[in-house]
Amino acid sequence: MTEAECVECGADVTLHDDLEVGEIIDCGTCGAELEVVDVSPPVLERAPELEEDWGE
Amino acid sequence: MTEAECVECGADVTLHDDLEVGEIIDCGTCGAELEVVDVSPPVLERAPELEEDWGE
Amino acid sequence: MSRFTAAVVGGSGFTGGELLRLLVGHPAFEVVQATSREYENKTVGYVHPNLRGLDLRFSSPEELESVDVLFAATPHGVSMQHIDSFRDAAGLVVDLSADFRLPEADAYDEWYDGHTATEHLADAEYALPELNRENLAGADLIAAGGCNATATLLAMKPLVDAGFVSDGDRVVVDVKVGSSEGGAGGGKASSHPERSGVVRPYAPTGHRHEAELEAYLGLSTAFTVHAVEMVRGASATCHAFPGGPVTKGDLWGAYREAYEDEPFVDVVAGGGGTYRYPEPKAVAGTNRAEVGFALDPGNKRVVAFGAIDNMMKGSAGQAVHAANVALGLEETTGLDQLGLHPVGSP
Amino acid sequence: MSRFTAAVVGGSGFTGGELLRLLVGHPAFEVVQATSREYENKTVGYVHPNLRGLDLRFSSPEELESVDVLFAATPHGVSMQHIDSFRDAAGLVVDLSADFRLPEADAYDEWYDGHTATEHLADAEYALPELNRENLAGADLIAAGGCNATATLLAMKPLVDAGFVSDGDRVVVDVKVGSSEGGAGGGKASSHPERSGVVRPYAPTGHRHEAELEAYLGLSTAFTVHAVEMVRGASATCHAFPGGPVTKGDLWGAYREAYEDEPFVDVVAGGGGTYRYPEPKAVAGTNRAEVGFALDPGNKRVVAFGAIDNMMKGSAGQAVHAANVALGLEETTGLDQLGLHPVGSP
Amino acid sequence: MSRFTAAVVGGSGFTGGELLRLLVGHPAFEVVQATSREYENKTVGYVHPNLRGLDLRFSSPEELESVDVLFAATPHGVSMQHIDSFRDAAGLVVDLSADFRLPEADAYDEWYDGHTATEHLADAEYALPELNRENLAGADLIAAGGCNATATLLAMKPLVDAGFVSDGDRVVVDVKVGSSEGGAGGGKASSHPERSGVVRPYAPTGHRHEAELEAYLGLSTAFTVHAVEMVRGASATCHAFPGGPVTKGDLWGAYREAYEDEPFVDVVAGGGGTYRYPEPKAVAGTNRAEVGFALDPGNKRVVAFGAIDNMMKGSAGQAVHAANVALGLEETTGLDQLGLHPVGSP
Amino acid sequence: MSRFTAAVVGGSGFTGGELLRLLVGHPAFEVVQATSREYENKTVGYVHPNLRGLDLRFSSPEELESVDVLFAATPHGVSMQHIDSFRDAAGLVVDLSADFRLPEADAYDEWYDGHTATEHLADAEYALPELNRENLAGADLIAAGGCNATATLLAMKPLVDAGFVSDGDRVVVDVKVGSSEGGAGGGKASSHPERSGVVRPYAPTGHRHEAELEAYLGLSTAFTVHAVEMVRGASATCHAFPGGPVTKGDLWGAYREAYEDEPFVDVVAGGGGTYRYPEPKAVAGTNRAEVGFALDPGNKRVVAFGAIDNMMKGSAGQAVHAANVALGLEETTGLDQLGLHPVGSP
Ligand SMILES: NC(=O)c1ccc[n+]([C@@H]2O[C@H](COP(=O)([O-])OP(=O)(O)OC[C@H]3O[C@@H](n4cnc5c(N)ncnc54)[C@H](OP(=O)(O)O)[C@@H]3O)[C@@H](O)[C@H]2O)c1
Ligand SMILES: NC(=O)c1ccc[n+]([C@@H]2O[C@H](COP(=O)([O-])OP(=O)(O)OC[C@H]3O[C@@H](n4cnc5c(N)ncnc54)[C@H](OP(=O)(O)O)[C@@H]3O)[C@@H](O)[C@H]2O)c1
Ligand SMILES: NC(=O)c1ccc[n+]([C@@H]2O[C@H](COP(=O)([O-])OP(=O)(O)OC[C@H]3O[C@@H](n4cnc5c(N)ncnc54)[C@H](OP(=O)(O)O)[C@@H]3O)[C@@H](O)[C@H]2O)c1
Ligand SMILES: NC(=O)c1ccc[n+]([C@@H]2O[C@H](COP(=O)([O-])OP(=O)(O)OC[C@H]3O[C@@H](n4cnc5c(N)ncnc54)[C@H](OP(=O)(O)O)[C@@H]3O)[C@@H](O)[C@H]2O)c1
Ligand SMILES: [Zn+2]
Ligand SMILES: [Zn+2]
Repeated sequence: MTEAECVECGADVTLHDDLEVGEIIDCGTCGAELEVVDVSPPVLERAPELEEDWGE
Repeated sequence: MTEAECVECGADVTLHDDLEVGEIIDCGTCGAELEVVDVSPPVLERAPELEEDWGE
Repeated sequence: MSRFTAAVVGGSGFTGGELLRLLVGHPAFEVVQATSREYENKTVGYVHPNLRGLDLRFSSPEELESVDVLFAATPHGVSMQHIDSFRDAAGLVVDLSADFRLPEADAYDEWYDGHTATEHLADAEYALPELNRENLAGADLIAAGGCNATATLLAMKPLVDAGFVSDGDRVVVDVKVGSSEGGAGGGKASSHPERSGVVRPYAPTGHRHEAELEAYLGLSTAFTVHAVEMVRGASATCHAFPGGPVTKGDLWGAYREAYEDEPFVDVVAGGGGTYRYPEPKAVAGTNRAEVGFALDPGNKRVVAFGAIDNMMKGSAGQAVHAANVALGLEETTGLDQLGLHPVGSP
Repeated sequence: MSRFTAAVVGGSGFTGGELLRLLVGHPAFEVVQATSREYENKTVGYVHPNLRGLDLRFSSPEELESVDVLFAATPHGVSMQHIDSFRDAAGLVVDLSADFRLPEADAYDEWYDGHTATEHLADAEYALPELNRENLAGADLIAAGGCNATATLLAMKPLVDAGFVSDGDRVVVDVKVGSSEGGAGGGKASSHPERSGVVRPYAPTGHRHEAELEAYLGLSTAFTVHAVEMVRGASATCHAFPGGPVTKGDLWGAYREAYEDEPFVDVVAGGGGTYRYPEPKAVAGTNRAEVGFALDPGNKRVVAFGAIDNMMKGSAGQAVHAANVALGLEETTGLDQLGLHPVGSP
Repeated sequence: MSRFTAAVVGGSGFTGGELLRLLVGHPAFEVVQATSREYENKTVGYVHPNLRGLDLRFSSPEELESVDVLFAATPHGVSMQHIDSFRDAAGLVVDLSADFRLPEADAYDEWYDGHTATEHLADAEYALPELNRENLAGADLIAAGGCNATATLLAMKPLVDAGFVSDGDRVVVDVKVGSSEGGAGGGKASSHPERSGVVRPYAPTGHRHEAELEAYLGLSTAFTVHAVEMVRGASATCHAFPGGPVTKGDLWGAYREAYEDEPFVDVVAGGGGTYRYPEPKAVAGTNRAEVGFALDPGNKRVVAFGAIDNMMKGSAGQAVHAANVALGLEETTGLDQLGLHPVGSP
Repeated sequence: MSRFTAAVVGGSGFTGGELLRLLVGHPAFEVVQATSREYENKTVGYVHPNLRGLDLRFSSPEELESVDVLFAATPHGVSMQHIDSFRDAAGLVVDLSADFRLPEADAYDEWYDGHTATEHLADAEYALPELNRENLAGADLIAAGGCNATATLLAMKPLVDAGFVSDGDRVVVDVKVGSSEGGAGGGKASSHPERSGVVRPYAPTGHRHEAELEAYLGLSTAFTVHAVEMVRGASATCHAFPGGPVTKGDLWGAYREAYEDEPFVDVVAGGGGTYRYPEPKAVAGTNRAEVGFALDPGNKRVVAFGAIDNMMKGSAGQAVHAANVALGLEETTGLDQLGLHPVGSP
């Protein structure tokens, strides 16, 4: 298992072994959705957010 | 029918004929509860409030 | 009374259904079309059980009838795209979306995803008669306000008009809304088990309705919107800090000044009984607004409240009200629904 | 249109408030009095926030005005006691309590605490026009039905009329009702924390409305009433076991026969969409009833449904409807409110 | 205490979440896997906010870990399809779906869409210990009951055991359920605005749980299920008509006989206070059942009530209870949650 | 583990019931007395249906047993009056009312109706361990915080500790609470029909909990409290305007610093999925708090959120937590309840 730093809150995020580019995982601390943009070494970015659409 | 001024919001309050000292009426405009403290001429005062008791 | 034909584009949605309810009971309107792509050819009552009695079927928005008034109750962006055909089909277009709410094209770049029909912006009038009555008569493009913006505008207008709050001042607006604000298409977070009983900060910051407050009251607001357990209703609590001293009498004066002649606004500010301040459930199903205030001398704060039905005064009711004004009808025509008491969580 | 003066005794209660809402919006009525002992001299809007606009104060029931129609919305036993003064004050008395609902004095001994004004029983007409229209014209004492009884009567009447269910048959009636049925005076069990979210068998057996079913449909029913989470609404699910074979077509025939000319009854029985069977929330705030059925061939069962707003079709609306008939007005006058969609738990 | 490893297939669903909640707090279990296709690699807390503290991510159901106990909380049909791999992965499989609930393959043809793994049916034990405790010890395939069936079985069992109701008798079962029964995937009718405040006959006739009543109590039932306003809870009101005379004492005897040694069943039948009969909100979040009865001598009827949390005693709690029995653990281990008072609409 | 005897004065009330629920499941406590004047000699289960299993009857508060810990859950003013006999009866008194919450007698004159037992004030420790852990060990008089204050204190503490908000700054606190806050004795405004579905400004200004914020964080707050539709839950939205620039990283740092070792506090601030910010329903029934924040750069605002169960973390849970600390027990003992998912409006 490897780790990477969450870009949102700075916590360590444990990564599973067969990590693939494009996968989305959530940070266990802040819950941010993170996209894997590179695997060796692992690099995470904030994934584009999918907001609930509230019309009003 | 006589009228008196609401001490809370300044609106005119229509008073019924057989007004008695101690009666409580509400202002038709602001809803304040007003106590009749004199009848001729009529004088109104804000009645002591009965709050819902929220313990917390 | 003169009679007008009307069409509702987006008639299967929530505010579209409200438009239909209002127009069906309106003595001056005759509904000739309600569109839906998903429910084409189904009866209106299939979707809206309260309109089972109505003998009308949904038709495609691709084939618009020619009418006196076209109401559009479609998601943001749709009216922009179809505004030419809407205006071809009808002399008066009343749009419930945000597409023509803001006066400046720039504002759409800042708050929305830009604007693709900017040439119509100058024609558009903001629907809220309490703010813009004088410009509605004879208008031919009307934009109904946002529901949270409407609750806030009505709550704050007297304070701005009376000069108690002014330009530089920052007002905190804490809004509570019902689930119908999300429209009929709701996703997972809108499912009953997940959405029930929440106090959920769904728009903690950056709410688009700040733009309407800026545009129509010149007010800087810091908005936070919470989803709470109700279907209908928007309630704005506005925390304002006037520069100088203000009394209860001043406040009563300001609110009376603003609303004593308004047919749809009640001032509710601390009387007796159970209902002492504005509450959305008291106005659910109606075009009424309750506004009010409380004075907090210790904090030099005025708390202003506005409570409406988001789909009525906050959208479809406001739209019909504005159309009444635009067409020269008595303002309250077709809008005399009374609220219910008691009522649960409407 | 002829105009009538009206008084509401018990105007501060729940159904009294509904009467006021209806009469205020009714073109043929003028409300001249609303009584309350507790709120004497307070404005009607103090108690009923939806009627803030009304310029009327509660007065004492001791001093009744002389009016054309007196509506009484008082607890059981009160009308009995005051019926002479009520009838002195008004040519037409419409009572919402159970005091004049049953035709026979004996029934009051069996189901209630006896009757103290039995001499008026013969004058009283049961208010539900769908059952008793022909006797209402010109009546001068009218008794509005019980809300659970009304929902059940409307659901079952077509089955009885068509002969699918008859005398000896035992029908199980499982009712679900909202909290407004308990009236404004609720005790501890009606407090919000205790009453919220319940499915509470509050009248598991021996419900008094069985007497109305017996009296007006000749039907033996085994009633169980549950309090559920809503404020307005009564929904009756009637499990009937016809002696012989019945088809869906037969059932549609029976319900259509019973209700196709009725202005306030919709038959809703298994169509498409979300609202396939009667639901109280679709009729909340209105005088409408939804009735329907489902066929269970495996169990040789017909399930009949009736959904109403307990305070409207189940009480105040029914009362005004009956008064319209009695006074020779168009039946639907003042009763054209439409339900809301979407709506939460009204 | 011996410890067992556990996996939850369908861990992102509603009952899967309940299984996780129970197993995480269970001293004899260690959760090593929770599957979800949609949320693969996301933390369990992403879906279940009450389990934020849990350090576990969803993994694919394609790659099952080898465990002592595999719990499956998947929609009908899934377990049937994967039963071989489930049983390969674990010595004990506990399935929450209907796939192994009925003893006979024929019944699946009648009530469901047939069965594709009939060779396992003979191995399956029905999970409800109150009915089937003696066969659970050492079982290696367990099928948790249906939630409506469970509420009904518990309510009726004492009447059947005591001989008050028997074979030929037709019992009317009128059920009220919360929205979590529909699972996490809900569609339009489950959206908050449409689902709120309903009394909606969602399964008016022909409910599949009739099959379980037939299979495990030998009872013919005429089921009708209503969706009502709550998220958790199933409440069954059973209207039974015993052949001969029955007294309250007889009924107390029957219920006490059935349940006095049962750790999870309380008999609640007409005492004092606010909570006199079984109510689902009193048991929400727990594995408890409240059962009770009322006697209606006039109608020769017994009304039997059963109230449970559909996801707990009606599913995940029952599953863990059965696993405890099967594994030789103290029955109540990990299942000692108490209900809440007051509580709204849980 | 050492064991302690406990008494609950006010055991028939809402927070008294919660204390009983917690103590009954707590391995270190044995409940020997629960008082109620109204329900003297009735079983605890008569009032609290979730505690039907408990073999204990209410007794009079006039005859207190001698115990290790006495918990008082009585209305304001009662503990003040009886504090001498409470302290005679028990070595440790934990009071849930406001009577010993504020350090200075003066504050009682300002915010309450004065204080009649000021000699005990110096002994009292504020119960919230996140603020006052170091002073609780060995305390013999503990005062549980106000529920709205607790939600706010937990939300704001990290901002104060990190220096983002300081003394002179005015923070707007907009609170939403459930009906259980009013206690079991509720009047008319708390009846189900009137209280359902509200967004009701019940304490628009001048809320007494401002005093606790001042006392324990040195913070000036402008409080407004709204009753909303739920039974359990308090949610504080705090609008703060830091003097200088703050980043999301700064905020995460501050909250992590404050709470990473706290067993009962989760930071929830804008992740993915449905539950992105603190929500009271996720912690209902538990001693957990969710806190979080959102950054509004445009308005130079930080919105801080705190969500708790008013009767648990906001009262009875906090009390037991503090007692654990005072008695040297593991802090989480008896407080490991998990929240429910999904759950409606608990
Ligand atoms: N809900 C509120 O409280 C509220 C308050 C204020 C303002 N508004 C505004 O009112 C508008 C409607 O909101 P709503 O809540 O009623 O939404 P909704 O329930 O989702 O309904 C949207 C309607 O638009 C139709 N529609 C969607 N896309 C379309 C397209 N491309 N062309 C034609 N018709 C289309 C839909 O029907 P088909 O897809 O079947 O065609 C449906 O009838 C939105 O702009 C919203 O911002 C809503
Ligand atoms: N609620 C329903 O859904 C429903 C449905 C069908 C039928 N009903 C029937 O309608 C009647 C009223 O029910 P409700 O729910 O409206 O009751 P409610 O809310 O309790 O109101 C009762 C009203 O009667 C007045 N009142 C009480 N005792 C009186 C007396 N001795 N003399 C004069 N006035 C008196 C009360 O005002 P003061 O005490 O201030 O004078 C109040 O205005 C009942 O008979 C009920 O059975 C109700
Ligand atoms: N809800 C209740 O009250 C209740 C009561 C009694 C019994 N039950 C039974 O319990 C079972 C689960 O119900 P629920 O309400 O928890 O359903 P749910 O919320 O819809 O959850 C279904 C779960 O199954 C997974 N899943 C779906 N299709 C799958 C497949 N083909 N292979 C593997 N996993 C699959 C889903 O996750 P992914 O799609 O992400 O893999 C999800 O985790 C059902 O059989 C139901 O009848 C439910
Ligand atoms: N509810 C909340 O969410 C909450 C949150 C934080 C703090 N609190 C505080 O906790 C305390 C209790 O609140 P609650 O909501 O649980 O109140 P409650 O439900 O009204 O209960 C009050 C209890 O006190 C007893 N009691 C009343 N007067 C008494 C007296 N003079 N002597 C002895 N016992 C008396 C009552 O029983 P009998 O009358 O039968 O004796 C009852 O058991 C209050 O101080 C409140 O401010 C409550
Ligand atoms: Zn993170
Ligand atoms: Zn006034």
